[in-house]
Amino acid sequence: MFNKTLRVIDVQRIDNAPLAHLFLETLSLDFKPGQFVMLRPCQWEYDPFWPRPFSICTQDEHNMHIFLQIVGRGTQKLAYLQPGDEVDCWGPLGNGFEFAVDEDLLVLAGGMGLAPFIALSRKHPNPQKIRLVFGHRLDLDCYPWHLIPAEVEKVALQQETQTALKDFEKRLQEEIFSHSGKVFACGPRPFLQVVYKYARQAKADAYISLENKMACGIGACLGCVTKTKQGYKQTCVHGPVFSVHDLEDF
Amino acid sequence: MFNKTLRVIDVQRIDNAPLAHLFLETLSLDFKPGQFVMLRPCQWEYDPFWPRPFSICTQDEHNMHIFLQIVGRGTQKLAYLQPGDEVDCWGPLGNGFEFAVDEDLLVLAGGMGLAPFIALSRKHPNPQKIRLVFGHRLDLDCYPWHLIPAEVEKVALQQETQTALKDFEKRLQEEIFSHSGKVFACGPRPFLQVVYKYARQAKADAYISLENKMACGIGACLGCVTKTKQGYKQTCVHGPVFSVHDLEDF
Amino acid sequence: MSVDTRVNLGGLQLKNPILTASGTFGYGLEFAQFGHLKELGGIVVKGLSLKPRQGNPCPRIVETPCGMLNAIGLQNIGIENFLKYKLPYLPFQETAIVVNLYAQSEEEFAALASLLKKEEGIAALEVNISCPNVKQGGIQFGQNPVLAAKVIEGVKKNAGTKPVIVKLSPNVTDIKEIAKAVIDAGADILSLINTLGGMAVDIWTRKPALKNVFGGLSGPAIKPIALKMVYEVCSNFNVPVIGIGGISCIEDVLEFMLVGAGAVQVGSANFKRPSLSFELVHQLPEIMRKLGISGFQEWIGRLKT
Amino acid sequence: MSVDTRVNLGGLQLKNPILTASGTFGYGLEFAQFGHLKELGGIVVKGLSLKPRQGNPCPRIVETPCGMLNAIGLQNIGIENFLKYKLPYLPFQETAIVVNLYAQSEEEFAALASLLKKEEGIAALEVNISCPNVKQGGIQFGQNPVLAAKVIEGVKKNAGTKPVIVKLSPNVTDIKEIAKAVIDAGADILSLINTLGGMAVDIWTRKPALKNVFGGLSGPAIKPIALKMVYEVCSNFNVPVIGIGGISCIEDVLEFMLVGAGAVQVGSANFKRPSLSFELVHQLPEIMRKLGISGFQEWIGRLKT
Ligand SMILES: Cc1cc2nc3c(=O)[nH]c(=O)nc-3n(C[C@H](O)[C@H](O)[C@H](O)COP(=O)(O)OP(=O)(O)OC[C@H]3O[C@@H](n4cnc5c(N)ncnc54)[C@H](O)[C@@H]3O)c2cc1C
Ligand SMILES: Cc1cc2nc3c(=O)[nH]c(=O)nc-3n(C[C@H](O)[C@H](O)[C@H](O)COP(=O)(O)OP(=O)(O)OC[C@H]3O[C@@H](n4cnc5c(N)ncnc54)[C@H](O)[C@@H]3O)c2cc1C
Ligand SMILES: Cc1cc2nc3c(=O)[nH]c(=O)nc-3n(C[C@H](O)[C@H](O)[C@H](O)COP(=O)(O)O)c2cc1C
Ligand SMILES: Cc1cc2nc3c(=O)[nH]c(=O)nc-3n(C[C@H](O)[C@H](O)[C@H](O)COP(=O)(O)O)c2cc1C
Ligand code: FES
Ligand code: FES
Repeated sequence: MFNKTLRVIDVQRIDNAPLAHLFLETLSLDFKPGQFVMLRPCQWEYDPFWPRPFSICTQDEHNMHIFLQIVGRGTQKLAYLQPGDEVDCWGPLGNGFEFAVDEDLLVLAGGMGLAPFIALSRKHPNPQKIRLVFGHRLDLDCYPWHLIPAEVEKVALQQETQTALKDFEKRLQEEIFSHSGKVFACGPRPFLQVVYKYARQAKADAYISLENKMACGIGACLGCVTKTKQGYKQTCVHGPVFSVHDLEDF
Repeated sequence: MFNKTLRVIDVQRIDNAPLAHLFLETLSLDFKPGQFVMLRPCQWEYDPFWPRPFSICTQDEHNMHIFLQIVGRGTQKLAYLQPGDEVDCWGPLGNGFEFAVDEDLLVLAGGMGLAPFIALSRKHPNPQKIRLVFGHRLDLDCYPWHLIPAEVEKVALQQETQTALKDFEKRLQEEIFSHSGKVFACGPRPFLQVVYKYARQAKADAYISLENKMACGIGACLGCVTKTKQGYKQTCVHGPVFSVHDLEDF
Repeated sequence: MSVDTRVNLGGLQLKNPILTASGTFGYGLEFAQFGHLKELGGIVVKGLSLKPRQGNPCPRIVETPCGMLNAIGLQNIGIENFLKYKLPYLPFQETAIVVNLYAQSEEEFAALASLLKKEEGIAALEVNISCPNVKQGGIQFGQNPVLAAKVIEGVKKNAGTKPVIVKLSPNVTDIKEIAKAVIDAGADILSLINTLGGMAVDIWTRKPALKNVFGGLSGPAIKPIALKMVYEVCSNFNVPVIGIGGISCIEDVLEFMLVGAGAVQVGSANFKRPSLSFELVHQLPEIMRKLGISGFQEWIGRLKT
Repeated sequence: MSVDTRVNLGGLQLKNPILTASGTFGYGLEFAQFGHLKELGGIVVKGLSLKPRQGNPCPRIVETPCGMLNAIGLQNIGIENFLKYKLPYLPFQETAIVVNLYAQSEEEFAALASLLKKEEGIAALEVNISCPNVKQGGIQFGQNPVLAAKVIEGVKKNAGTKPVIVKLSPNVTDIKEIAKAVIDAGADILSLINTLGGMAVDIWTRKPALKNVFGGLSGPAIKPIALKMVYEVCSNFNVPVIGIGGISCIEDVLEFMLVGAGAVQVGSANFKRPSLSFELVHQLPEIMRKLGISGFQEWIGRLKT
């Protein structure tokens, strides 16, 4: 766990898509895929008030790479940082995805939910154990798809229409029901709700990563809780990854 | 009077001095020396809340030049704008300095108070009519002294110590008492208070430019008022330039 | 989709729900250089008293996080000067000119009302019983249901057919109590909120930032407080409400209306950007289309709880 | 110049005036990774009740201009779990651990106090009669001088020698009234302010941003309101006060003390930057030197008006 002010090394915005790659000074920290950091540019002063949580997409000796989607004020501002700007950063936070190197993984990613799985597939010693199904709205080349090792068995499916979405939902159902090992999922809430439904029906050993609003990221504010069998639990410390069987009322 | 969103063309910060030159897209507007504009970078959103008033230092077909001193949050942020950033701007505002081209002017500037006199001396058709006495704390080459036409009779006096300040105060007294035409002054409050005192004693035809806090710049909020013989008057529309004989309680 | 931006607040017809708040838009004319005044839903002018007032000593304003404090103290040119030198130049036939009234006693309030009841150029009276920056009048009325009711009864008796708007203070334990009192006293419309009591100090000079020590807090900082109070009043009483407090963008306008306001006033945000209120008017049709509404009857108070 | 950062609030000795506010610093341990807990002036832990509580449904928090709303609803592990699983790991011998108490009745408050009176690890009790986010208890006590006094009398009777801090709500017409009531009832120290009632809505979903509809506003946005209330209490009563509300930098700490607070609590700003409270402690000596003071007796309440 560290808490540092990092410099922005580079920001690459994707043309015609609300997406950006943010490269910060590296920390050479050890992290588990699915863990995240809280980021808050120093120039924000009092407004926006909160830091924002982001999965660590990749990290090497040069930089920490965050893949972000512009959805509101904060991500907009993050995507327009300049090299040299300073960002307060603390992490790695949360539990991350737990797996054994030799188990078969079905990884379901929706849009921006790809981010933690880039780390997962790159850090995995046996990437051929991973089957990745990626649903996306924008063109595939908007996403850092190429960062995923070739050994990963990967399928990308674009949904531009309501029909495509229905088809994708069916596909998710099939994938979940036909897989015997662990299932990991990350993506927008409606996507996770589909995974949640089928994974519970299939009694699959499935884990989903939640993107609740967070103020502190360290379990202190009790703002990010989700309803589990054991009551309300902070997503930032008991998650963001939860077994679908532990989650209630999702 | 215009109201526009202007792009930053360039920002030049002065090494080791809290000073910067801000160059904005030009407006080719007609303005009187001593008039000012309200500036508010779009990226400020809600915080800082108010725009900030600045004298127009110079303007040509390429850009509008603001000379600014970093004294607080707002000026700090302004001095670190990037080329291309957008700034809301309205003006020219206020009355400015009134003079006839053939009268002898004694111009007293303290520090940043030089800004409006750069416009004055450059726009004046007979700059040899101007005698400029400039008191400054930082080295002279931190200030845009070279922008003042050679014809101006100019004296720069540095004050680094309390004694130098006392001497400067005496010098101001002498200048005011020995001058027979109009006197113009702009600078920090303590400086203006000295000018005010002697100018009233000398019954000089003297005008000082006030730097009251302003929220709107257009006479609406009544926040920037100063006490005149006719009661509280908005500095932004009835000033910023006031005759010392009109001002009460300064 | 064609949209209708008109709203009707208990008889007060407005071409759109965007008014400018008292004290933040001068006498209106100051902003004529930034847009067409007649396009606004209405203009509430600076608080006016029977006689001109000088207001409080300086400094009177200070910036705070996402907002500001003011202690102007109701400096104004007096009602007669307003009627003579300002009103004739305002587009009162095309937009609602609302006069904000300040007085130190019931009698003075009543006198102001009877002075204005015949003024054709005035669409409504807004009774300011909530100014925190004056020694007498202002907030004492607004914090006391009995006094507030008396003031409003007096104004109603003398205002003829002019709609009487009562402007409430947020500096109370229960906004519903005072709302009820003034509704029972005859208020046609409520407007809220006025500023919240606040203070700022300078540690380097060890002095209050305002000469008056206390001032009123306004701006985006107070929006959540305002929204709650507007919602509480709207969901408990059947009275038209004008929402005020921190409104700075078009979404804010829609938020206040969603919780029940029939119109809004834009205040401190006019300083941030003097063309803002005009721009908000222009942005209305587009956001209505995006929200899929053709008129505000489909929106006002339609919060899903 | 050597400086002394200690302060004394009516018997409660603190090594420095910087405490962390209840609900914004967990049970303290969450922040151990960001600094040395023992360096803080004190830690006020999350509001505790007799039995564990689940709190309100989600969403519970929303960001607002320069601040936030929360409607946590006092989720907590219960007093016994705290004493068993948290307190032993806190550096209670080196810094003041203050327990923030929440209950739904006078009796429950009294029971909490008697449970804690013998706990050596506890430096003081903070009685929360100001939470706006719970159906029972909380703010009803804090908005009613009679009820508030009763609660505090009960707590005082049962708290033994532990100093009793009473945490006041800003959602009142006159903070002095409730302050007087609890001082007369025996409060040793007052802390203020708790959050201001507020609300946020989403125009796209037409729903309140908080499931609870209402929440409490905190952060820099409310600092001017807090500062005024602290000043009003300090300049009217002879009671030690802990200032709370929007404190986010070292200047803010000094501001609250200048208007009369003997200490402060840092709240929402801990989210903004989890190392902040520790950093403020480290910044104290330097700013004291800059201000030319060697101890806080030379500063507290020395506002020049
Ligand atoms: C553990 C964790 C890991 C995360 N990892 C990543 C990551 O790797 N990359 C990433 O991009 N994000 C990630 N997120 C999400 C990210 O934190 C949020 O998107 C971000 O905080 C939003 O901040 P904002 O200020 O832009 O949006 P805000 O303005 O705070 O809120 C906007 C919210 O409202 C919704 N919203 C607002 N505007 C729109 C709109 N126009 N259309 C649709 N919805 C809208 C969105 O749900 C959004 O979250 C993660 C979140 C968590 C909890
Ligand atoms: C008509 C007019 C024309 C002006 N023209 C110019 C101009 O051409 N160039 C220019 O630079 N300024 C000019 N000013 C002043 C300028 O507007 C202010 O300096 C600016 O608004 C301050 O904004 P801020 O946010 O930086 O300071 P704030 O944080 O808003 O307030 C800081 C104020 O407190 C004081 N202050 C704060 N920190 C310090 C410190 N460390 N030391 C000393 N004092 C401090 C200063 O008086 C300053 O005004 C003009 C003002 C007016 C009214
Ligand atoms: C500088 C200033 C002057 C004000 N003067 C008045 C006034 O004369 N009468 C009045 O009823 N309200 C007055 N107000 C209050 C505003 O009309 C409005 O109620 C308040 O500022 C909250 O709205 P806002 O947050 O949008 O500014 C004034 C506010 C400001 C900032
Ligand atoms: C998420 C959150 C939880 C809080 N929980 C409590 C609580 O349990 N008990 C309490 O007395 N105050 C609670 N408060 C109020 C704070 O202690 C503090 O009084 C308030 O936030 C104002 O200070 P600030 O502006 O520095 O945050 C909470 C505040 C927040 C933001
Ligand atoms: S974000 Fe604060 S508890 Fe999780
Ligand atoms: S700045 Fe608003 S009246 Fe002058």
